[in-house]
Amino acid sequence: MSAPVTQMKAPTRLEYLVHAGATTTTFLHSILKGQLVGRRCPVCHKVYIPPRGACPTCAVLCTDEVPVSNSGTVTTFSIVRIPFEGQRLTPPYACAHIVLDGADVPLLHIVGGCSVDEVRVGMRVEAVWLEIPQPTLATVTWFKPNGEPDRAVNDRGEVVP
Amino acid sequence: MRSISIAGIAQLPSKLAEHHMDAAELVQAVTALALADAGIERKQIGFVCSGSSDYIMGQPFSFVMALDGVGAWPPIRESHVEMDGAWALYEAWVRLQHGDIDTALVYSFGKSSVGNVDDALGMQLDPYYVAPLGVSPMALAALQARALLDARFANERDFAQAVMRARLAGARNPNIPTPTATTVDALLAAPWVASPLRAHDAAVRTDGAAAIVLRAGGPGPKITGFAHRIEPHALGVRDLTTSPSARRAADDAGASRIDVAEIHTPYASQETILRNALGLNDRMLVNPSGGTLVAETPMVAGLLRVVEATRAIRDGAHRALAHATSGPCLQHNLVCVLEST
Amino acid sequence: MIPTAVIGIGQTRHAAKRDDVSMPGLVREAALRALADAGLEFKDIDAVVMGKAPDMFEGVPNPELFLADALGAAGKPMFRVHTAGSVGGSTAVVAAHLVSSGIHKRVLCVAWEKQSESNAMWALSQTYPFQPPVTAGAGGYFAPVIRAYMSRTAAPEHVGWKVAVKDRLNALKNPYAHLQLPDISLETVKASPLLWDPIRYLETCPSSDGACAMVLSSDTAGVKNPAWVLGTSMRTEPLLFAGRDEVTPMAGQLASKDVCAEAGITPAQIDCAELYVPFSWYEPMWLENLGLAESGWRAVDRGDTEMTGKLPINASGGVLSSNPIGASGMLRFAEAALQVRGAAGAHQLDRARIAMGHAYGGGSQFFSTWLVGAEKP
Amino acid sequence: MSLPTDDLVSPFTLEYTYKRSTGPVIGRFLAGLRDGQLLGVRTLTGDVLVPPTEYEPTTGDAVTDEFVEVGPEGTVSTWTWISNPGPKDPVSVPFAWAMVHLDGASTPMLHVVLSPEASLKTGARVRAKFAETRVGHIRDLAGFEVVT
Repeated sequence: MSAPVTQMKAPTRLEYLVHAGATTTTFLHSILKGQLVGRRCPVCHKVYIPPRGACPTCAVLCTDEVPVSNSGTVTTFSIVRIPFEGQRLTPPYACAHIVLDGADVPLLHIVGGCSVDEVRVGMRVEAVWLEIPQPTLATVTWFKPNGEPDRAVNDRGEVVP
Repeated sequence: MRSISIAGIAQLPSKLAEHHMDAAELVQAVTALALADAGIERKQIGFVCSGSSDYIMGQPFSFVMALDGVGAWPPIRESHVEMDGAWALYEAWVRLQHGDIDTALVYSFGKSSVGNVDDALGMQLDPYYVAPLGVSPMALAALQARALLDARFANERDFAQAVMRARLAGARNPNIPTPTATTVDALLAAPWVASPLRAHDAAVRTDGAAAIVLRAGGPGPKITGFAHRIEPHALGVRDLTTSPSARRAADDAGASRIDVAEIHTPYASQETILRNALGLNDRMLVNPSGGTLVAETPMVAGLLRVVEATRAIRDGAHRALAHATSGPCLQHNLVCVLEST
Repeated sequence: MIPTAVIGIGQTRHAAKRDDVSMPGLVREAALRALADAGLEFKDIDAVVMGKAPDMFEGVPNPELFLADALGAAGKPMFRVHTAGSVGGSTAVVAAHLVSSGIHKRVLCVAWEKQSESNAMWALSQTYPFQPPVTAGAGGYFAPVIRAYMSRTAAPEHVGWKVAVKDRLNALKNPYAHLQLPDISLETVKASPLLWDPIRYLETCPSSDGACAMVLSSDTAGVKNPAWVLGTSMRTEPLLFAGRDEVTPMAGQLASKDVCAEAGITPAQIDCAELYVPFSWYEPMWLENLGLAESGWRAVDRGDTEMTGKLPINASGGVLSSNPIGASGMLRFAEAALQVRGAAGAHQLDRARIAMGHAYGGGSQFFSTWLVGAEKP
Repeated sequence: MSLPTDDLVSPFTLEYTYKRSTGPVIGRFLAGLRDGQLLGVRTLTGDVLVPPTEYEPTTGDAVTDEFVEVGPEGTVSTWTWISNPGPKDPVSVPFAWAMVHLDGASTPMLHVVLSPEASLKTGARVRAKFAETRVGHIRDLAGFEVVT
């Protein structure tokens, strides 16, 4: 008998056309203007960035726009040292939870502009923008240390005021 | 079995494209409407279950972000099916049989405007022998339609008449895109796309969301029977002219003495098969909403049939049947029977 | 509620690539073993429930449709659950409810993943337009949370290494386990590369092909050692919200409280548990989260969670030794049932009268749990 | 709140080549196609399933390990004409999809028929046509042609 068949290739390709939706479009338009604008929940008053269509704990629409600062505090982080399929950066790099001043939830982003060994909880960082902003959160290429003294972070990942 | 009632219903208007609202916003809006209809607060809900599809939305874990619209805090008892919301309703109904929880919120959402629904559904097919051929769900429905013609169970005029009925009824439905007025002869004059089916024999695909609140006891239409059955996926072993799974589901759900039926027909030709299998006749009102031929939101269409059946009972019907289907050529069928209280 | 028991359990051999079987072949391997264990055939089954993680792993949407035939589901109710990584557990819970509600007498549940058909990291790192780019990978999501646990509890770093060693040594007693690492030691774990600081390579789960199946029934006539379902829970909280405690999510705490309340026991009465631990640090974290230990890391450090300890965790080798994602949760539930049935073979524990099965998914936000016991409730 | 007049829009392509392990039965059938042979598998009740599966689809019961050569001719049991093939269709000229009951098989199988529309009818006799390049794939069978 001839050689057995044990495997077959199944190429798939699906095309989508994705609309950002009103909430995200407003947010990305503000990025084009060099501003980070979150949204406040009218019930719990927490400020979300990127803005969410609905407050995840209160299930009401977040309608109030609130500009937040370019600076924030690292509340926890990880150093990515492994390459993987679909990755955009070359390891090692620091992936951090950053709570921007004026916001209540951490933004997951990269800390750059310093050695990965310098990244620490409580570190103060600021957004580094592309020269020509694009309508995407990647317009903030990463966050770099801003030289301010560290801030205290409680064990729930909240910046102590 | 514990007696479960439909305490609240809601849908967002089915649109050809809903670009402004994301999944979480759709869910927030439709669940708020259903809760208001039921007069129940979010925090009083005992169990939440939803239905959606990553391949329809083009996004893995699409149901996770949609959860923002539910307010899952403090943590909720919750589940999700990667199926039409009608099956989420079934899971919630099963959950309420336990007696420790009295209310459930069920929702589903879908957007056909994001991608190509037929391409996504084509990937559901047997991944070794059928999907690699590139056959579309409509071509499979056409094979089924031809089998109906050959068996003289229906003719092409029957298909056109199903479309006409759907459009006439749909013209009175404020929640769907207004169907184009036409005549049976005009429909029959259109060219075949996959003979003997024409473009208009396929459902009009829409974006939307639906939600239902269930409550143990209490007022509102009562679920008197709920069942579903699947058939073999392999088309070669099936008699495509009948739907034994729909018939079995209807039998299990006790579908008799029905006044109104809302049935899920992805293709006009399948109405004949489902009418036979579900025991529907001309004395009954079938698809007063216009049905799925005039507006079919993927993953929502089945749950919306239960919403429409509930409306029919609120409008005076005594017993109503809601039907959902999934898979090629009506592979999987669900029947929910409601009764006025 | 009708008393419901696990009367049949089956699983596949788990491996990085099960290139000897098709997807139908994989699910049948588990299902036929579960049926044989129960002394039943497909014709005896009333309904089938299937669970798996995202369909994009295999590129077949709604796979319950094409797999119905392979699982003898034709003519029956067939159901598909998807609750992210907790899905294997949720699938078992839904199956248990179909029996305990009186709707069906015998239900077959099956959970599976054939990750080698694609690449999980690819499927998970698809960046949808307008969403923040995924930059960290799966471990990158959990590593900051682990760091937060370590700093909150001042846990020494060798605790993670200990879990990694324990689970791999346990796996040597489990013939179905994917990883078989006889030479593992604290030194080899410590020497393995940091992937997502502080997670080291040998502290992470593998990527596996595999399936698990169970038969649940209210009819235990002639069954020698059913594992009775004492309580079930599925709890969910949002992915990201202000003030969320990701180290010990409240949904996880409630998932434990729910099952203990339903079973009428306290966590101290649990003899052993199979917890969903894809990164070694999640063992001490879940011990605390579920109320199974005051200090998770001290319990690990004392050896409490070893097979000879006072609360053995993951005697099967756990997710750290086999991880067919969609099946991983059901494997936890099934291994808990094997223990109380006294049917776990070489990894059987001495006293296992009440066992917990646990699974979680998403960003530590979806939880499913059950308690199974040797005594009829 | 400022509402933008137009939402941002972006294309998104979900593309991947899956590698499917075939297992013993599908693999055997695909190897047969590559070698220009159509195979079915015999069930415990004596039927011949084409294309073969590891199980009997209506019951889930295992099948025997007996493979049976079927065809190469068969009968169309139902069909549809595709007058305007799209990008996902296997051929770019008008063609038919059909369920073809191969001689010797108990069940019909789905494939394309590459003959003029006028020659197609339920009950038409067709003959398998194999692709010139064959790799062990369902499309190694190019389709069927009506036998006149």
